[in-house]
Amino acid sequence: MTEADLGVEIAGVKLKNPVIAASGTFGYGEEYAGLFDINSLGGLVVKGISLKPRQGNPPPRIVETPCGMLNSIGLANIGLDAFVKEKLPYLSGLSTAVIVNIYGHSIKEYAELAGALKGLSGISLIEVNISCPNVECGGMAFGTDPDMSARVTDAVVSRADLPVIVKLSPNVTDIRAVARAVEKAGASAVSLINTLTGMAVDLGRRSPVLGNVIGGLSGPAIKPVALYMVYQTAKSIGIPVIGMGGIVNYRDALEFIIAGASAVQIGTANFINPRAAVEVIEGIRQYCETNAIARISDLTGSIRA
Amino acid sequence: MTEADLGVEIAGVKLKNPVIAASGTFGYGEEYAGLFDINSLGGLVVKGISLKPRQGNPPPRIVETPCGMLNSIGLANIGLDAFVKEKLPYLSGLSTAVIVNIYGHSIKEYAELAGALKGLSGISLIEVNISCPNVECGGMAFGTDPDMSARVTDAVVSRADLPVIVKLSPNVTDIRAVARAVEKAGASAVSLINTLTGMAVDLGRRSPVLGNVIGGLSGPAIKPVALYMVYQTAKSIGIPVIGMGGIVNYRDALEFIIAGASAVQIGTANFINPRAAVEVIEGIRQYCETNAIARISDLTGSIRA
Amino acid sequence: MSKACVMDENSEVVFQRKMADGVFLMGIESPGIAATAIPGQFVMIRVRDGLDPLLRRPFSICGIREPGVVLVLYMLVGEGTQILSRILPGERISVLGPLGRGFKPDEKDSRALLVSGGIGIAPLIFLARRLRSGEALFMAGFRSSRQVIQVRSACLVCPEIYIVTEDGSEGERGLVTDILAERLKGAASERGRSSIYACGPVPMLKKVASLSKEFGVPCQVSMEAHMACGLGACQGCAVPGKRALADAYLHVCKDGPVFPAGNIRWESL
Amino acid sequence: MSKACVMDENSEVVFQRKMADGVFLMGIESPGIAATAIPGQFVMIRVRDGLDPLLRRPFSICGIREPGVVLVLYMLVGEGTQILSRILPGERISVLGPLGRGFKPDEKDSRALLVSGGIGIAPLIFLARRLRSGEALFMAGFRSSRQVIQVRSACLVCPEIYIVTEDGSEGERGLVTDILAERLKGAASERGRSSIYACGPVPMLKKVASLSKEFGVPCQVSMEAHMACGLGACQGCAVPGKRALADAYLHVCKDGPVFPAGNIRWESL
Ligand SMILES: Cc1cc2nc3c(=O)[nH]c(=O)nc-3n(C[C@H](O)[C@H](O)[C@H](O)COP(=O)(O)OP(=O)(O)OC[C@H]3O[C@@H](n4cnc5c(N)ncnc54)[C@H](O)[C@@H]3O)c2cc1C
Ligand SMILES: Cc1cc2nc3c(=O)[nH]c(=O)nc-3n(C[C@H](O)[C@H](O)[C@H](O)COP(=O)(O)OP(=O)(O)OC[C@H]3O[C@@H](n4cnc5c(N)ncnc54)[C@H](O)[C@@H]3O)c2cc1C
Ligand SMILES: Cc1cc2nc3c(=O)[nH]c(=O)nc-3n(C[C@H](O)[C@H](O)[C@H](O)COP(=O)(O)O)c2cc1C
Ligand SMILES: Cc1cc2nc3c(=O)[nH]c(=O)nc-3n(C[C@H](O)[C@H](O)[C@H](O)COP(=O)(O)O)c2cc1C
Ligand code: FES
Ligand code: FES
Repeated sequence: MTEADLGVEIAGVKLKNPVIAASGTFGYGEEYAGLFDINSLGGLVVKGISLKPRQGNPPPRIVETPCGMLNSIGLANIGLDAFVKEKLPYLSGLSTAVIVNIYGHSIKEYAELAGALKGLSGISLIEVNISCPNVECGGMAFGTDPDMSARVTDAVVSRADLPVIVKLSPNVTDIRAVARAVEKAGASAVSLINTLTGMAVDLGRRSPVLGNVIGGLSGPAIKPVALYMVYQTAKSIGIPVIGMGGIVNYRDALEFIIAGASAVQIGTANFINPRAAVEVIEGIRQYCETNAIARISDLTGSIRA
Repeated sequence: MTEADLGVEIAGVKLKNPVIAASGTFGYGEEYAGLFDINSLGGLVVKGISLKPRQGNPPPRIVETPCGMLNSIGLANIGLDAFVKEKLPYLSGLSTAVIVNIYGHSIKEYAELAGALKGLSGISLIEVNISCPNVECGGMAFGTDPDMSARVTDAVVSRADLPVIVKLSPNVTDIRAVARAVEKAGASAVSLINTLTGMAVDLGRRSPVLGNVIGGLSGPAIKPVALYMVYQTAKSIGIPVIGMGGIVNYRDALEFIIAGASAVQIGTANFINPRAAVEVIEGIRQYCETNAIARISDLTGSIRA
Repeated sequence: MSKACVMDENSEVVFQRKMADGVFLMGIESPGIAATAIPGQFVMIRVRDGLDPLLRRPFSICGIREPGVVLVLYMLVGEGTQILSRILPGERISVLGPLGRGFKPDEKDSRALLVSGGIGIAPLIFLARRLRSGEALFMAGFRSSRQVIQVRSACLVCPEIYIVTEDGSEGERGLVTDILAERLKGAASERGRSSIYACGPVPMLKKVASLSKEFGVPCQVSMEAHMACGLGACQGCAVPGKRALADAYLHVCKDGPVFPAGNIRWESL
Repeated sequence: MSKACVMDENSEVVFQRKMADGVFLMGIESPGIAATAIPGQFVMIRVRDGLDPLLRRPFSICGIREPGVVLVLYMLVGEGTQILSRILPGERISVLGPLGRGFKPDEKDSRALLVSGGIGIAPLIFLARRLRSGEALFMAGFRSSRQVIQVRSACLVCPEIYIVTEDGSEGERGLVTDILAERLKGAASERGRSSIYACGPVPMLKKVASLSKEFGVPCQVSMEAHMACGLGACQGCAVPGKRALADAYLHVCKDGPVFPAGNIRWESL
């Protein structure tokens, strides 16, 4: 029996398998380097990068919730220049697809970021975060409006020399409308879902737990919502969908693929089990072999509904 | 020390305490009668009633998810006539507030339901469900659009002889817009959140688990989202907010109250622990006494943020 | 409709015993439930405190051991039953019951035909012990010898017990429905005074129901469905049923779990 | 920046021992972590399989017992530590570590002043055992006698141990920072060659930091923050810090948990 082909192609970029570490949960890659062979991943998305360094929101920034967690990091990051100088050299030495997640306060900033990444080697794809609930302006404000989403996409696509993934917010009435808008504006793929907006209250102090009051909910708790949005979106657009939200094991990952995802991202699970992503890859490989699935891409959208 | 006053007033209706059993999780009340004294509740909301009996969606209708569950009951109910004949006699004998949850396929049906409840004794409030994700037309289609929500509210309010609570959907970009619209249209209170739309995939059969493909997510998993929406909504409108979503114990309930809820509903928790609601009441009473809170209503919206 | 009293008992697990591959018998001290339960009724067990797994698990009552111990025979399926199997005697779990409508054995039966597939044997063991009159014939099907649950000691009232395995590794080889069919064909004289009581996987129950129709033998089946409340409040446990009302679904927890086979729309399952 | 190797070990719990009211000492067989851990470093423990509670819990390493056993001294706080306390010897848990930057004892210290509040004693016990040179003075504060963790046997290297309780029910009465202040005031001669190593609640650390400034004694503090990754990847564990960079937050898991007291913006805490 021949080995299953786990390779997938997203926007012309070949990934050795459909499992990608999600932005904000995998640092700049090197944090996990000691724990497993990062090159075994299909890809990794770095923490969202902005033009200038950002210190992020006041602590506390993390609170556990039932089967999930809220974060209000606020896109703390080292900024574009430091990223290129300090992190990219390590990343460009990897043999896995490096995806740079970008975040701007304005359409202009998004475009500038895309422009600044031009010509740099070691980057495979750009992921545009228009869906972060943790920042005042920009972020989710763009992602909840199809028109604005399209304008951001257009600005990035026209400046970038790499294919562009747009990362969608689940905090909308109809995610398909946003997905269609960014597809039309030139996105090569969409990724979803970013976190659901949520909050925790400290009963003792009668105040919000998070320094920023609100935060983004991630982890297994949101999996049913994420699966539904992936399913719905995949049926509505022609570009690939990268699915995420609460994936902790290979079974979860396969559910997203069957529902319509071409690839998946692993976020919060990295915190619980730093080897989550490699175990997902191994599990998918075994599933394909047991079930005589020649190519993982054959499973994408194979749901009978 | 005097006992804390747990009484709250919603739209002129006095509840002996702020804890209400949520629609669809408490049948028509009598199902739980053997397990505790239902009259100790602040109120109970009956399963959503439609003009005609509804058989509901094909099974399976229930699937467990991490810290939550999906249901696709599809508003199965005995219909208005049978409700009035078979269930209301029992309900009108109770000394707790009975809230009738109604659901229509059209604005006309909503209005008719409100009209049909006119003059019946034993009902304290009407709760209008414009947010069920489990029915084809109507339901959530109304609840995700502020205009439509306002029109349904207006139609019900003008026919009803009882104060009207409108139950809001969380599956929207901005729940405040819907809340404001229904307030303006005459709602006396809003209740939130109904379930989040979600889905589960059966990996073995590569098909949706639920007969109806999609379902509504409830239980502790959604608590952070619900708390946030209650917090946000309470700050935006002048009418009372009834909070729910994942409450399992008195601490959860108090978090909602502190975030802005005047009362709370207990849904999924009834399944895990049929005495959940009474335990919440007892816990609130003790908390108030320990913390020298004279009236529970003083806690509503007391969050420092 | 008199309402039997349902109790939520915080019950001590008094023993756990392995009965077959991945099958355990658990004794739970629930005197309130033990006092009124009848065969075919079930309990909803909260396998642990905490929020995950969230829902209670339904299990048929497999018997009552005096004084006040409810027996549950369960098979490892997923996380809930795994957790259950790791509970040590002395620990407590929350048990809600007795729930649903049980078997209604016909007092006039000369012969009760008890037909089970796999873990479906659980409620029939209880039924076998409670049968008052007539004789019982117990046909229990399993995949293979390692799954066989020994019922001889449990079923003193059954003079005849057939163990059937699909691979023939113990008892007769084949499907339990084959044995039932043979029996019904062979003993035409008995038919009029027999009833079938069955529990097992849906394909098996379908076959049993069609045999009962073919031979005109009354049949009661115990059904399963995913449940949230177990109390008739959530409408989650629907199965396609026949009813005078517009409602084309029956609810396993309230209308069942035991139904006359003729009340189920088998073609929709 | 050489990167020490972090390991995720599926480790056997070898013992659990009650040390005070609601405080337990747990021994975990984690040879990889034991081999390289230094005082002040911590581990992230997954208290059970399953999805709830979801996140790992951070605990300071309280010591190493040869061969290969990591000691964790923990206090019952919420669900996670409750679950931890019910783990029986022989069971396994996942332990990630050693993490973070530990204490950097100054080789030239003539005297190390170890100051702890409550469960903050954990990393200082490890430090006390590993101090190479000079003398150590251990000041451990607790609320009341029932919380006192006996360190005498653990800290052979400390000729002087002060137990301080807020209600005076054991040792001296008062706050541990009062004793530290007295000490610093009294022994002016020592100051130049002493360092403070502190761990405990924020108000205590604030006071310690201000005393260290007042008396010009170098001070290292071990801080806490809610954590998700423990690896520097999520940026969740921010504390207000002083830095050359625009980033005005330090991260406890990567930049700490041990910081020079002067690097923390105490006024923002
Ligand atoms: C009336 C009734 C009586 C039953 N009696 C027995 C019995 O005596 N012995 C026994 O071993 N099993 C019995 N079952 C099946 C038993 O409820 C399931 O095997 C059990 O819930 C599986 O839980 P899990 O967490 O191990 O599996 P998982 O598959 O992880 O459970 C996930 C969810 O699906 C539900 N579920 C899974 N399988 C079933 C099923 N077959 N029926 C209903 N819900 C299911 C669970 O309750 C849970 O909500 C009965 C079911 C019903 C409805
Ligand atoms: C670097 C470091 C070292 C620590 N060393 C020790 C130690 O040696 N002994 C000890 O008893 N405790 C120590 N703690 C505190 C310990 O992590 C918490 O008491 C524990 O996480 C509480 O978990 P819980 O589930 O019982 O409580 P819950 O309050 O139910 O936990 C809810 C969430 O809050 C987090 N949390 C709660 N309290 C704290 C806290 N004080 N610090 C960080 N996160 C918290 C939990 O990790 C969890 O994510 C340390 C914390 C840090 C950051
Ligand atoms: C701590 C944390 C930080 C995150 N930071 C980012 C970010 O910088 N950019 C981004 O697009 N998404 C970010 N996300 C969202 C995740 O990439 C992912 O979309 C989300 O967590 C859902 O997946 P999960 O449930 O597997 O975690 C972050 C999530 C977490 C938990
Ligand atoms: C099985 C089930 C059936 C429900 N049916 C209704 C309904 O008929 N009408 C309605 O307004 N809400 C219905 N709901 C929503 C609940 O009333 C509640 O809004 C939701 O479950 C969130 O609260 P919870 O997390 O406490 O369950 C139903 C929920 C469940 C779980
Ligand atoms: S399980 Fe709720 S109605 Fe049957
Ligand atoms: S806990 Fe993730 S960066 Fe510190």
